[in-house]
Amino acid sequence: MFGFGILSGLTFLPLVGAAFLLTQRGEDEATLRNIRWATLLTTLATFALSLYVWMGFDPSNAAFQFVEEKNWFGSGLSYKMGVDGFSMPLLLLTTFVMPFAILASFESVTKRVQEYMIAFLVLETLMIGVFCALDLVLFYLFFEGGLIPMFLIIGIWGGKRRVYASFKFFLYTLAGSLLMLIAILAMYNQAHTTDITVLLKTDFPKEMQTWLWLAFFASFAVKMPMWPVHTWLPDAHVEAPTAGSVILAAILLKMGGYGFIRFSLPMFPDASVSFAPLVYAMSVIAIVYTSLVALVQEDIKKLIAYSSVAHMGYVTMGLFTMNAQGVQGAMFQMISHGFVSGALFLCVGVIYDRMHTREIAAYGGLVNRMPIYAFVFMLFTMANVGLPGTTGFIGEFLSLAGAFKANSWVALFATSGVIFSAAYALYLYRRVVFGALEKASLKDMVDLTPREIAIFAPLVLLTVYYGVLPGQILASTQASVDNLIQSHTALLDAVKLAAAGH
Amino acid sequence: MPMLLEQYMPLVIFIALSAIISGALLVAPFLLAFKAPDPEKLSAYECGFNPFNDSRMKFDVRFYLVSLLFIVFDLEVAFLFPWAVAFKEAGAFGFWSMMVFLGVLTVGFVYEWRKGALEWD
Amino acid sequence: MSFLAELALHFLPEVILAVGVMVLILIGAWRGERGFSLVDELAVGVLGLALLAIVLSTKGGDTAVFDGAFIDDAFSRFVKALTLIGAMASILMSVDWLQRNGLEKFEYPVLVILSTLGMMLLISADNLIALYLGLELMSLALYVMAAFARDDGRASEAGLKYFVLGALSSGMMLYGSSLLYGFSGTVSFEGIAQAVTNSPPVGVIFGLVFVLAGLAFKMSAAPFHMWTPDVYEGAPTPVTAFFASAAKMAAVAITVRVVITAFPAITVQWRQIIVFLAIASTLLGSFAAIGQNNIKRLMAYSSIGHMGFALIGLAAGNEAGVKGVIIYLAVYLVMTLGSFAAILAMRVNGRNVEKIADLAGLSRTNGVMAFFLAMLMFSLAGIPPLAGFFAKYYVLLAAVDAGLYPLAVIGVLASAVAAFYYLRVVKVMYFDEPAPGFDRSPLAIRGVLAVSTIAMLGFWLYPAPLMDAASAAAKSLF
Amino acid sequence: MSEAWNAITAYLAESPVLLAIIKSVLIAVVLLIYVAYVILADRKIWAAVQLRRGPNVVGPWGLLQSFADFIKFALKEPVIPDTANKGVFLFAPFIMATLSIAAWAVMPVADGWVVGDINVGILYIFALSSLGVYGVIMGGWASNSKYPFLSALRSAAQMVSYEVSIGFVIITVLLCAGSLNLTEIVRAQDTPYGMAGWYWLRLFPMFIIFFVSALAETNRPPFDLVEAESELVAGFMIEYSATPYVLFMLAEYVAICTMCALLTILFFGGWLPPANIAPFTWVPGVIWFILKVSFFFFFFAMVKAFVPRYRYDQLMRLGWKVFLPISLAMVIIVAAVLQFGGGAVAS
Amino acid sequence: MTIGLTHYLVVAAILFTLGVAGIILNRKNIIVILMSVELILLSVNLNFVAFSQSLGDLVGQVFALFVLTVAAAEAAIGLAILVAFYRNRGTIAVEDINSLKG
Repeated sequence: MFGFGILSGLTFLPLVGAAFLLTQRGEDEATLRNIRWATLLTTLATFALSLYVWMGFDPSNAAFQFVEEKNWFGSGLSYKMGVDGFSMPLLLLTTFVMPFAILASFESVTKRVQEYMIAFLVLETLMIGVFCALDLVLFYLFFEGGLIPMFLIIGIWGGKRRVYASFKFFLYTLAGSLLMLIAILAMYNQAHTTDITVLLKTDFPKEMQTWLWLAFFASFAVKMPMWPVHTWLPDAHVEAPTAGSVILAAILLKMGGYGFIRFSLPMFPDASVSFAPLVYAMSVIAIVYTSLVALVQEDIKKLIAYSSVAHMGYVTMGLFTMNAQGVQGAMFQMISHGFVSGALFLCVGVIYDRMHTREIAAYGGLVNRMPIYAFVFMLFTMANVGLPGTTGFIGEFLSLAGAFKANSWVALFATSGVIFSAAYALYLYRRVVFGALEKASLKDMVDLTPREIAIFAPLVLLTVYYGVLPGQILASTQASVDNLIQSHTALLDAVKLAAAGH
Repeated sequence: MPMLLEQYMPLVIFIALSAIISGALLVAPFLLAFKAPDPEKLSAYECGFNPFNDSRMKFDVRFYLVSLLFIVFDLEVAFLFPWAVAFKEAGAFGFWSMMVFLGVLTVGFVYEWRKGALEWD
Repeated sequence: MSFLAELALHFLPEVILAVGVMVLILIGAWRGERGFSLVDELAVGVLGLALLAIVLSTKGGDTAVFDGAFIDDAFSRFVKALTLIGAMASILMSVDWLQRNGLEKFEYPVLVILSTLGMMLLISADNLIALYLGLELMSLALYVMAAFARDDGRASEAGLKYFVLGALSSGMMLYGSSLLYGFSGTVSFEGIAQAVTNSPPVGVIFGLVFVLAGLAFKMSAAPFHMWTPDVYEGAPTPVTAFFASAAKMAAVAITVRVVITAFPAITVQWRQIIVFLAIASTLLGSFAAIGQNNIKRLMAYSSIGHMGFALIGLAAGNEAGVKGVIIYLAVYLVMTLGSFAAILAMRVNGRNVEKIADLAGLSRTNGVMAFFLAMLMFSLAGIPPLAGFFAKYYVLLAAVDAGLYPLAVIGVLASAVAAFYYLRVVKVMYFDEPAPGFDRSPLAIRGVLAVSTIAMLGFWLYPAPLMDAASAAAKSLF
Repeated sequence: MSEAWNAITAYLAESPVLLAIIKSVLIAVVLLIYVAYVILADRKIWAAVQLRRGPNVVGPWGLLQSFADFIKFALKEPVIPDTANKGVFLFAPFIMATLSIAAWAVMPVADGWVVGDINVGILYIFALSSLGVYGVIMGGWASNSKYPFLSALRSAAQMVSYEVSIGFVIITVLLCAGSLNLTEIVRAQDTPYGMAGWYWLRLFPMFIIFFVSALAETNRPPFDLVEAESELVAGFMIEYSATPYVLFMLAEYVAICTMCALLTILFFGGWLPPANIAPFTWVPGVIWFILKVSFFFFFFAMVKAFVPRYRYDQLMRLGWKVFLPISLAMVIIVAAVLQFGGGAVAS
Repeated sequence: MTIGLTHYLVVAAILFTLGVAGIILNRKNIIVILMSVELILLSVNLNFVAFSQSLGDLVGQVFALFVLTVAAAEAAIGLAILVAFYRNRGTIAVEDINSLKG
């Protein structure tokens, strides 16, 4: 239709659903049900379409696939979409997590349902767009545009300090991204295009790379989030509604990692090499420091939020090792974290819906009343820790392996992070689930409803499945990673050669 | 410029002369006349009463209006002067330009008239 | 006859406005107080006719008429079209407001047209005399409009303030003009461009500084902005809308024309001034607005910031920069009109309110309006994919192209700060507990709000016509 | 004798300053003496109309009356009210008298007989007469008394109102004459038709308007609202006495003379004889000039004697709603006739 | 002593400065501000006429004429606004222009 490809269809499909929601009027129960189901169906349809895309995707090809291009703003700016091994898994993750997020809000969100659902659908469009965009400005458009619905989601449906959290979220990310905008403009001036495929082949002068890298870093590091600009994340997570936290943890954070792997590493290789120590340092601090911080949290969500920061530390560390294991591991860790942290937030959501508190101290002994819940929660806690047999293990292991190759000190400190994470995760689990069921308020807790089981079942399955058989994911990213590493090594060799020649 | 100044020099002299005449007249009684001031004599005239209030009082806003109208019309006249002098040289273009100008002026005048700006009571 | 033909071709929009306004005055004078709605409707018609005349003449090249005092080029046509749209929208929006506040005088549309005529002359001015006359025709009408609510103390104070500072700025601009004339021997921009080489006499530099200072006043760039918040707040809201929309177009356009066409040789010198103005404006626009409670004042500071952004594009001094400025103006116009439509719609129980707090919980009392206004705020903040982002994108692109990295960085950081107060408006509307709902606003206001918001939201869908027109307009200046 | 004369003229030609001084003194002295008799004539004419005899004691037929009055005033005590603003109070009559006398610097009393033959003579006079308003306002304000203040306002409003029509009238004359120089304006009226070629006939409505406006501009009856005894006692100069008062009166009468002279120059051919035939051409131009001025002054005086005083609203109405539209229309008509009527009417 | 262009320019510059200072420093009366504005415009006119004469170019004088006209219109409007302000506030002191504040 109009010469647009399937990726455009995928991207804007949620918007069609949103447009349908706009036509719904009224606050009665039937309308609300319509709205909920329509949203769910839209996200499911999107997921189905993305599966269809995946089937057509050739994992052995490192080039961009399903490319479509349209003249858009005249010179320089064009509408260009496409996916490769880096974006495809993240794209799938997005479409996969969305239905859970929607399903999770079926009962927990009761006010302004229509607007809520529209915001989520718009957000989905923007997130898919981020992973599909092959034009820098287009990417920026989707990347930044996501702020608007997320701001509203946190601000309207969030907790007590939602206003503070939403502002902090918005302004932190905005300030970072604006510097990236300047860098994009500078790149346009250098290359006279914002086409990512062309920019990937453009050699930017070394001096310039440094600045460009820093500017991009400012944006992605905030988004990621890396220590010390992570402070918005706990606030945003804590205050956001469950589904918001899920999306935030599962997908929005990945945009930062995706940005690093899509732009920083291949486009500014020299700068990436010279800044790698900085990234290592920040990653290690993130892993160790935020794990320690997580240990003393009183709020379940906040604890998980800090653990996200720590896990993202593995991702950045893995990416900047610039070897196959590291990058693969980082990619896998992102996917895994998408499942695991999303699921953990859903777990929190389950008990929050029942108790309306996230204080760890308010719980205890849940296992007595909610055995299924206890099992699910345990599984994801283990995955979060990185227990073998879950996805978490694969990701952490690979990135640590890569780190050992690159810098063993880094790996050493990062490994200690694994221990800390086990500590805080198990400590949390023990306090919430085990122990005697003493608190009177917990007496009437009911176990997971069928709807909730429906939500968790696929997640449990996938976490275990990919934890045991990670090949499918690794294969799909393999070609792209190899391509990246190859060009990187070639470039580094050339640099070394030139240095030797002098 | 010097020529110009020369042309205006007689004017300066004449103005100076008239200033001297007026000045001389002005100071004459201060030098010549017998003075015997007293409070009654020096009070402002108010039909024999002492003034009730300050004489710099509010006055009718229409005086303002007249002065505003004057400024506007006087300026139009200032535009007409050069045109009138150069009327023969300006030709048809000059004529029509000024007719447009006067047309606009007339519209403004009609507006003022209709709005009652020219009524005194 | 050839003169008349030339006039008809290139001066037609202005003639339409001039003749139209004369007729309207007479109609109004004859019908008295009852003539308001008739004159108002006719005024929109006259502006529309002029807009039509411009749109139909877009194919023409650059032609100077009146001995080079007036130039008709793509640039002027583009900005004039914007100005006319702004004027039309602000008249449309004003009807209801004026009637409710007992200001239904036919002079209002007449003044709008007169001022618009001044703006159009200003935009097309190609020498200093035409510049001055256009500027004054515009400003004189604006002074009166600011004080249009005669019985409102705040309005007359706003008018007085605007007048005093406006007169001062005209004086400064004139003084600069006189120096430029004296040291270059001509008043025409082309003549000045020829006379001024890259090592100009100090008199020219002085003149340039004074002229730019005067123009900065008119477009309310810091540090010549001090009138803006007070006048925006005090003046009747429809008037403020007109100030913020149409008047800015003309002021920025003439600034662009002056520096680009008259001083190409000393770009380095004037760039310093423009850069200073841009930095000061963006920073001031961002920081000073944070503490505001009155939405009109907020918009005033916002406009200062936006003018700073437009100047960032001008500072580049190249074609891309001018294109950026033009796009910025177009987008800014629509955003401003939309925002003021929303402000005009802020009426509780027949009483106008203008505190930000009055918007509280609007999303629940009037979801559509809240959504529109929120989108406008995001657009003003420059969040993609709304049009405000593209406006910023193009000026920043030009600035980066010209190597003005520090300026671009300051600009974006300021806009991040500015985002805070735009967000605050959204926050009040969406997160706070509802205040009393607004009365139903008239169709014109809802229409302007809806059209402008949809234009901002959907800008990225089909930007090509605007881009092409802006490119052509920018090209015509070089 | 003629040698000495030649020597003097040669010397004067080389010293323009001295020449200008001599000319200025001459004009000023003649003007002042003329004004003295104009005042006397004014009183005499008024008296005659009212079947009185007027001043007839000082000198034969009262001819020295004005001088006697002047000496009396000069010896009077100058009273300055306590509450007045003294500087401005004294400055007002001074500036008024100075300005009104100064207007005569460009007045050509005969061909070439002029102190300063500048090319914008009419503008100069126009400017000075506009400045006269300042004297009125300052005098009225500085007195710090209600009557002067009110009458100063009235007077100022009246003067500016009529100045507008005067301006338009002058424009029509300029259209015909094509110069701002008063001498040139007179020369432009020098046609073979004599008196019939002067502008009063061609621009008759404007001539009338100018005459009436001149009455109003100089606060003469019937437009002497300022001094309306029944309302404002004596106008803005109530608080004045001695020579400050004299200066106001002097300024007023000099202004009247100026107006008469302007009427003469603009509409009545200045120094030109009424017909270009023998007996008339023998008489020197300056005599014609003085005669014409006196003729117009006679009208001024007669109007004062005959016409009842206008009400203030009538006065403003006449100026704004009658004279202004007529003169505006006349400007257009005259221009159109000159443009399309070709040379036939113009010259 | 011959009076040249520089003298005119200096006088104009002084007048201009006085005018600006009058506006900025004046703390008493708005009428004074209006007068200062006129002073500025006069200085500009002086500049124009002086330049026009020294360049032998009439355009400057034309400009001066326009300035005069506009100055008059400006004064008229300024006075009108001032009157409106006075009617509302009963004062024309500069320090009383203070009802609008951020």
